[in-house]
Amino acid sequence: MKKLINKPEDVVKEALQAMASAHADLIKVHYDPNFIVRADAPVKGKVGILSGGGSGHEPMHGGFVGMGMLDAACPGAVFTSPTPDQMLEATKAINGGAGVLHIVKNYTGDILNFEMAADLAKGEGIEVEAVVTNDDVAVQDSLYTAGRRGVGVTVLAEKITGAAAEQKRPLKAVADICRKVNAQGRTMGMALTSCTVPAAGKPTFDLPEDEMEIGIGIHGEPGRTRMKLKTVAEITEMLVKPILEDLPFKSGDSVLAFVNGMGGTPLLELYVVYNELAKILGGRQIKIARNLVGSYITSLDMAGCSITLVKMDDELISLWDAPVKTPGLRWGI
Amino acid sequence: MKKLINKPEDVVKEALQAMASAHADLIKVHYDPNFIVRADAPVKGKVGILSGGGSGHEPMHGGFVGMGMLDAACPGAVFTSPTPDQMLEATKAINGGAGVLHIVKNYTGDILNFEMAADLAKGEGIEVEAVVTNDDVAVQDSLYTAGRRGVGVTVLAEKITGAAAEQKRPLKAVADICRKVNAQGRTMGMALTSCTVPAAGKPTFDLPEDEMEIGIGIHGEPGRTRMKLKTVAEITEMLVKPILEDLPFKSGDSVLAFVNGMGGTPLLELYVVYNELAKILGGRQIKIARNLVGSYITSLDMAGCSITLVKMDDELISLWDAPVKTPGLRWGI
Amino acid sequence: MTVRRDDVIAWIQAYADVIAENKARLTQLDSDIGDGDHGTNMDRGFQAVKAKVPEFADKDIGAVLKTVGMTLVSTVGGASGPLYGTFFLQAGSATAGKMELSLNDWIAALQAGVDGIIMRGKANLGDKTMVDALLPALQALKESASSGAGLPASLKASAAACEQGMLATVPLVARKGRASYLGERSAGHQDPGATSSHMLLQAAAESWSMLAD
Amino acid sequence: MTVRRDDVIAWIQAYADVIAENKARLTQLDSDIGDGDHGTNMDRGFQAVKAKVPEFADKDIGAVLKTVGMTLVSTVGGASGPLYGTFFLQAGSATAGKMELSLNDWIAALQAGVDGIIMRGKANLGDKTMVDALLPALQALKESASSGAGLPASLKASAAACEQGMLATVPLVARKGRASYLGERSAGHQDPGATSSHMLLQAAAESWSMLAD
Ligand SMILES: Nc1ncnc2c1ncn2[C@@H]1O[C@H](COP(=O)(O)OP(=O)(O)O)[C@@H](O)[C@H]1O
Ligand SMILES: Nc1ncnc2c1ncn2[C@@H]1O[C@H](COP(=O)(O)OP(=O)(O)O)[C@@H](O)[C@H]1O
Ligand SMILES: [Mg+2]
Ligand SMILES: [Mg+2]
Ligand SMILES: [Mg+2]
Ligand SMILES: [Mg+2]
Repeated sequence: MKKLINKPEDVVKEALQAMASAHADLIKVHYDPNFIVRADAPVKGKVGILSGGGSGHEPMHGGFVGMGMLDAACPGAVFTSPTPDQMLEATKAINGGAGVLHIVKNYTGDILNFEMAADLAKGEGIEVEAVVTNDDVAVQDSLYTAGRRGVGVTVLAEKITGAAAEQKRPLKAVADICRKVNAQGRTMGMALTSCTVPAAGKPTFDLPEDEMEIGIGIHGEPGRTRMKLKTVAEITEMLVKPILEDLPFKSGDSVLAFVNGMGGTPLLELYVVYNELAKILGGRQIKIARNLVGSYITSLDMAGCSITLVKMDDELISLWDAPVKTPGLRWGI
Repeated sequence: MKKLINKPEDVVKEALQAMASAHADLIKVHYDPNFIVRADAPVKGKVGILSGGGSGHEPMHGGFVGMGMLDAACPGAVFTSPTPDQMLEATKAINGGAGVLHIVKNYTGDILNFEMAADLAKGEGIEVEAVVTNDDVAVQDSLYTAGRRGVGVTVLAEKITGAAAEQKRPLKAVADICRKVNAQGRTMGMALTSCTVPAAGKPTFDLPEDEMEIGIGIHGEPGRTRMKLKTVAEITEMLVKPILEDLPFKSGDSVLAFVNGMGGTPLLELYVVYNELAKILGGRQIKIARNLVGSYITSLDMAGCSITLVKMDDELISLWDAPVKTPGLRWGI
Repeated sequence: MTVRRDDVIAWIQAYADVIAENKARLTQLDSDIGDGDHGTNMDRGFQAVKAKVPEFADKDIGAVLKTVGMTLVSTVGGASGPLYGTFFLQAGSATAGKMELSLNDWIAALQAGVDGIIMRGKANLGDKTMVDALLPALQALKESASSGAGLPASLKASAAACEQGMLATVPLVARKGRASYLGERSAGHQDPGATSSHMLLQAAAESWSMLAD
Repeated sequence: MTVRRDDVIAWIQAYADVIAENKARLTQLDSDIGDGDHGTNMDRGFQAVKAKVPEFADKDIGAVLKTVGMTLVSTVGGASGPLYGTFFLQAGSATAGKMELSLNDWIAALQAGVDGIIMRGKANLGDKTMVDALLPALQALKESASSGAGLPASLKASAAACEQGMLATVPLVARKGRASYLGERSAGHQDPGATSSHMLLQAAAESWSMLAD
C-alpha cells in the first residue's frame, strides 16, 4: 500500500488536525466526538445544515463547511458512517434556533446513525429534518436493494441548500430545496482502478490493466459491470445515457453539469471528460447553465470519474451562484 | 495505460476546448497557436503576465488565467515546452501598453523557447521582462546541472505577481516582486509512483511496491534517491529539512506553506502531510502565515507530493490575500 | 443452570478477542461484497467495550448489555454499529435488573435483540444479512428449550443453526446493505455480518458450555 | 560532385521517416534519463516539415533549410525544438541562395548549424548532449575533406564519427538538459539528442551516397 500516512487508524484524526490549523479562519474542529463546524456557529436565526459520512471522500464533507454551505460535518472512520453521538453534538452546536437539516447520503449505515441522532436531538427539543440523497442511477431495481446510493448530487445539494439557508428561509423551505435538487439530479460513476482502504492495506478489488468498472459507488464497491477499457468518448456516452433517460432530461433543459474525479484522476483527464459531455449535451439541445469540474466527492485514491446532472431553474441557478466560503468550494467572497 | 482519453495526441486540444466552454466567463482559448487569455485581455495600462510550459501539470498554468493572476498561459504538448510562436501571439494579445512579464520555469526547453519569443516580441516593439523560477532544492550542484528546476514556487509567484500587476505597478516592479518570491521560496518533492505520459503509454519509471523516489521534479523524471517507503512523518521531515537549511528559514520567520499533490494523491493524504509540516515548523518557531493545500502543480497521474515554503512579509501577505478569480484558484471575489 | 453477570462479561470479552483475531477475515468478506471495513468496525467497537468493562463490571446484566450497546452505537458507525448497538440495547432492556439468566431469560434477551435489529434494519429472511444467521439461531434455541434440553445443549443447537444460516447466505443475492448494490454479483460470497453474528453466538455457546447445572 | 536542392529535400524526407520509425526508441532513451518525449517531439516536428515540402520544394537550399528550421521551432517545443530549429535556421543562412552544395558548402552549413546549437544551448563537449555527437562529426568532415576525400566518403566519415560521439555519451554524467537532474544516475544511458543527431547525419550519408561525381 502506497500512501502518505503514519498509522492507518490515525489518518482521520491527523487530517482533522491539519484542517483545523490550515483553515482556522473558516472552521473549527471538535474532537471526541469528532465534528467540524463553521467558525461562527451557531448562526442565529439560520437553519443549521449538517452532513457527514465516512471519511475518504475529501473534500466532502468537512471541506464544505463554511459560509453559504454546511454549518457542520461529521467525519466517520474511512468509508464508515459516523455515529449518533457525533451527530447529536454537531446538531446542538449549530442550532441557531431555526432548526437543523441533516443531509444524509442513502447508505444503510448513514441512514441508521442519522435516524438515531435525529431522535436524540428531537428528545433535546431541537427541530430536525432529514433529506436523503439517492442519485446514483447505477443502482437499478431499487426495490430489491437498499435503494439508490447518494453520490455526486450531495455536493451540489449542499451548496444550493446552504445558500437557501443563508437567506434565513425556514427549515421546511430549506429542506424542500434540498429535496428538489436531489429529485432533479442523477449521477453515474466509473472506475479505472480500485481504491485501497488504509486499514485493509490492499486494493478492495482487482481490476486488470485493460479493464474498467462501470456503475461504481464511492466506497470501492465494485460496480455492476466490468468491461474492456474504452475511449473517453465511449465511456462518457455510457455514463450520460442512463442519466438522461432516467429523469428524463429533455431538449431545452438547463443543467448544472458536474464532472467529478474519484481521487486518483488528474484534472487534465476530467476536462477531457467534460469536453465529451459538452458535445453530447449540445447534440441533445440540453444547455449547460453552470458546471463544476474537479475532485469533490472522492473515493480515496481510486482513478475514475462520475458525472452528475441536475436540472436547473432560475432560482436554483441564483442559489448556486450565491457566495460560498469553504475550504473546498469558494466564490463570490 | 489507464486514462480517460481518446487519442494521446488529442488530449491537450480536447482539454483546452473543455476549459473554453467550462470557464467562458473567465477565459478565452485561442487555437493554432494555442493559448489561453483572460476574457477581458488586454487590460489597458496593466502589465500583462504570461506563463506557460508543457501540459500535464493542471491546473497550472491554464487554470491560473484570470483576474489577479495570469493574463495568458501557453500550453505545450504533455511535458514539452510550448513554442515561441504561441508565446509571441499570447504576448501580443495581453499587452495593455505597460509591457509583458514572462514567468518561466527553469528548464532548458522553456528557457530557450521563451528567449526566442521575447526576442520576437521585442522586435515588434513590446517591452518584455522574464523571471525564471528555480526553487527545487532537490537539484544540488547547480553548477554541474541545468540549474534548479522551477516547481511549486511558480504557482505562488504567479498569484502574488498577478496581484501586484493588478495594482498597475510598472513592469520592473512587478518583475521584482516575482523575483523576490522566487528568491525566498524553496521546494522539494517526492513520488510514490511514476506517472504515465499518454504518448508513451507506460510508466516513465518503475517503482517497486515498497519504494519511493525522493527529489523528483514534475515531469516524471526519476528523483535523486530511491528508498524504502517510510511514514509520512519521516517523509515530511526529509522534504522539509533541505528546504529549511537552504534558504535558510529561521526561527521567527513567517511563511506561506504549500502542500501540493502530484495528481494521483488524494486530498486526505495531503492534509496528513500538512499536519506533519505544521508540527515541524511549529517546533522551529516558524509561523505559517498562510497556506495552500491541494493539487495545483501536478505531474499527470503521479502519486506523491511536494512541499514549498516562501518566506513572507506584510506586503507579500497582502498580495497573496488580494482577490483572484481563475478556474483553479479563487477567493475574495 | 444459569448465566451469571460475570459469565455475561466473560462472553463479551471472549467475543472481543474472537473479533480481534478475525478482523482481517471479516474485512476480507466485506471487501468482496461491501466496502472492506466490517472487521475494522467491529474491532473498534469491541475494543472500546473491553476498555469499559471496569465501568460496568459491578452492574446488573441489563445494565451491562445496555452499556455494551451504547458503546457500540458511539464507536462502530456504519450499518453494523446501530444494528449490533440496538441488539445489545434491546437485550439489555429485556434483562433489566437481573443478576443471572435462565434459559428462558436468554431466549427473551435474544428475541428482543433480534427484534431490535429487524425493527431498525427492516431486513427480511433471505436478504443476505446478519438476520439470516440470527433468526435461525433464535428459532433453534426456542425449539431446543421446548424439547427440554438444558442451557449448554440449547446454546450449542443455537450456534449450530446460526452457522447453517450464515453458510446459507453464500448463494443469496443481497437485498439490504451495501452488498445489494452488486446485484447478482453478490451471490457466491458469505455475508460478513452473518459471520460476525455467528461468532457472537458461538462465543456464547463456548463461553457458557461448562456452566454448573 | 554536389548536393542539389532536391537531394537536400530527399535527405529531410528520409530523416523524417527515420524519426517516425525510431520514435519509440528515442522516447525510451528519453524516459531513462529525461521526460520521455524526445521521439514524440522530433516526430511531431518532422511530420510538420514533411507536410510543408510542397511549399518549399521550388525554393533554394537556404530557403528550404530556413523553412525547416522555422517549422521545427514552432512545432517541436522542448529543448530540442529551439536547438534543431536553430541548427537549420543557421545552416540555411550559411547556404542562402544556393541551388547546390559543394563539400565545402556543406562544411560551412554544418559548422553554422552546430555553432547555432552551441550558442543557444551553451553546452560543452562532454555535457552529454547532441553536441557530443555533432562536434566530432563536424571535425571528421573537415579532416576528411582536407585529406582530399570526396563528398560521399567524407559524409561517411562524418556519420561514423557522429556515431562514436553518440556512443561516447553512454558513460557520461549529464550536465545540461533534464538528464543533468539525475546526477550520477544519468551515467550508463545514451543521450537521446545525440542519438537523433546521429540519425540526421547518417541519413545525409545514406541519402547522398550515390550522388554522381
Ligand atoms: N438493513 C440491514 N439489516 C440487517 N443487517 C444489515 C443491514 N444492512 C447491512 N447489514 C449487515 O451489516 C453488515 C455490514 O456491516 P459493516 O460493513 O460494518 O457496515 P457498512 O455496510 O456500513 O460498511 C452486512 O454484512 C450485513 O450483515
Ligand atoms: N543545453 C543543451 N545544449 C544542447 N543540447 C541539449 C541541451 N539541453 C538538452 N539538449 C538535448 O536535448 C535532448 C532532449 O530533447 P527533448 O527530450 O526533445 O527535450 P526536453 O528535454 O525539453 O524534453 C537531450 O537528449 C540533449 O541531447
Ligand atoms: Mg462501511
Ligand atoms: Mg520534454
Ligand atoms: Mg462495510
Ligand atoms: Mg525530453
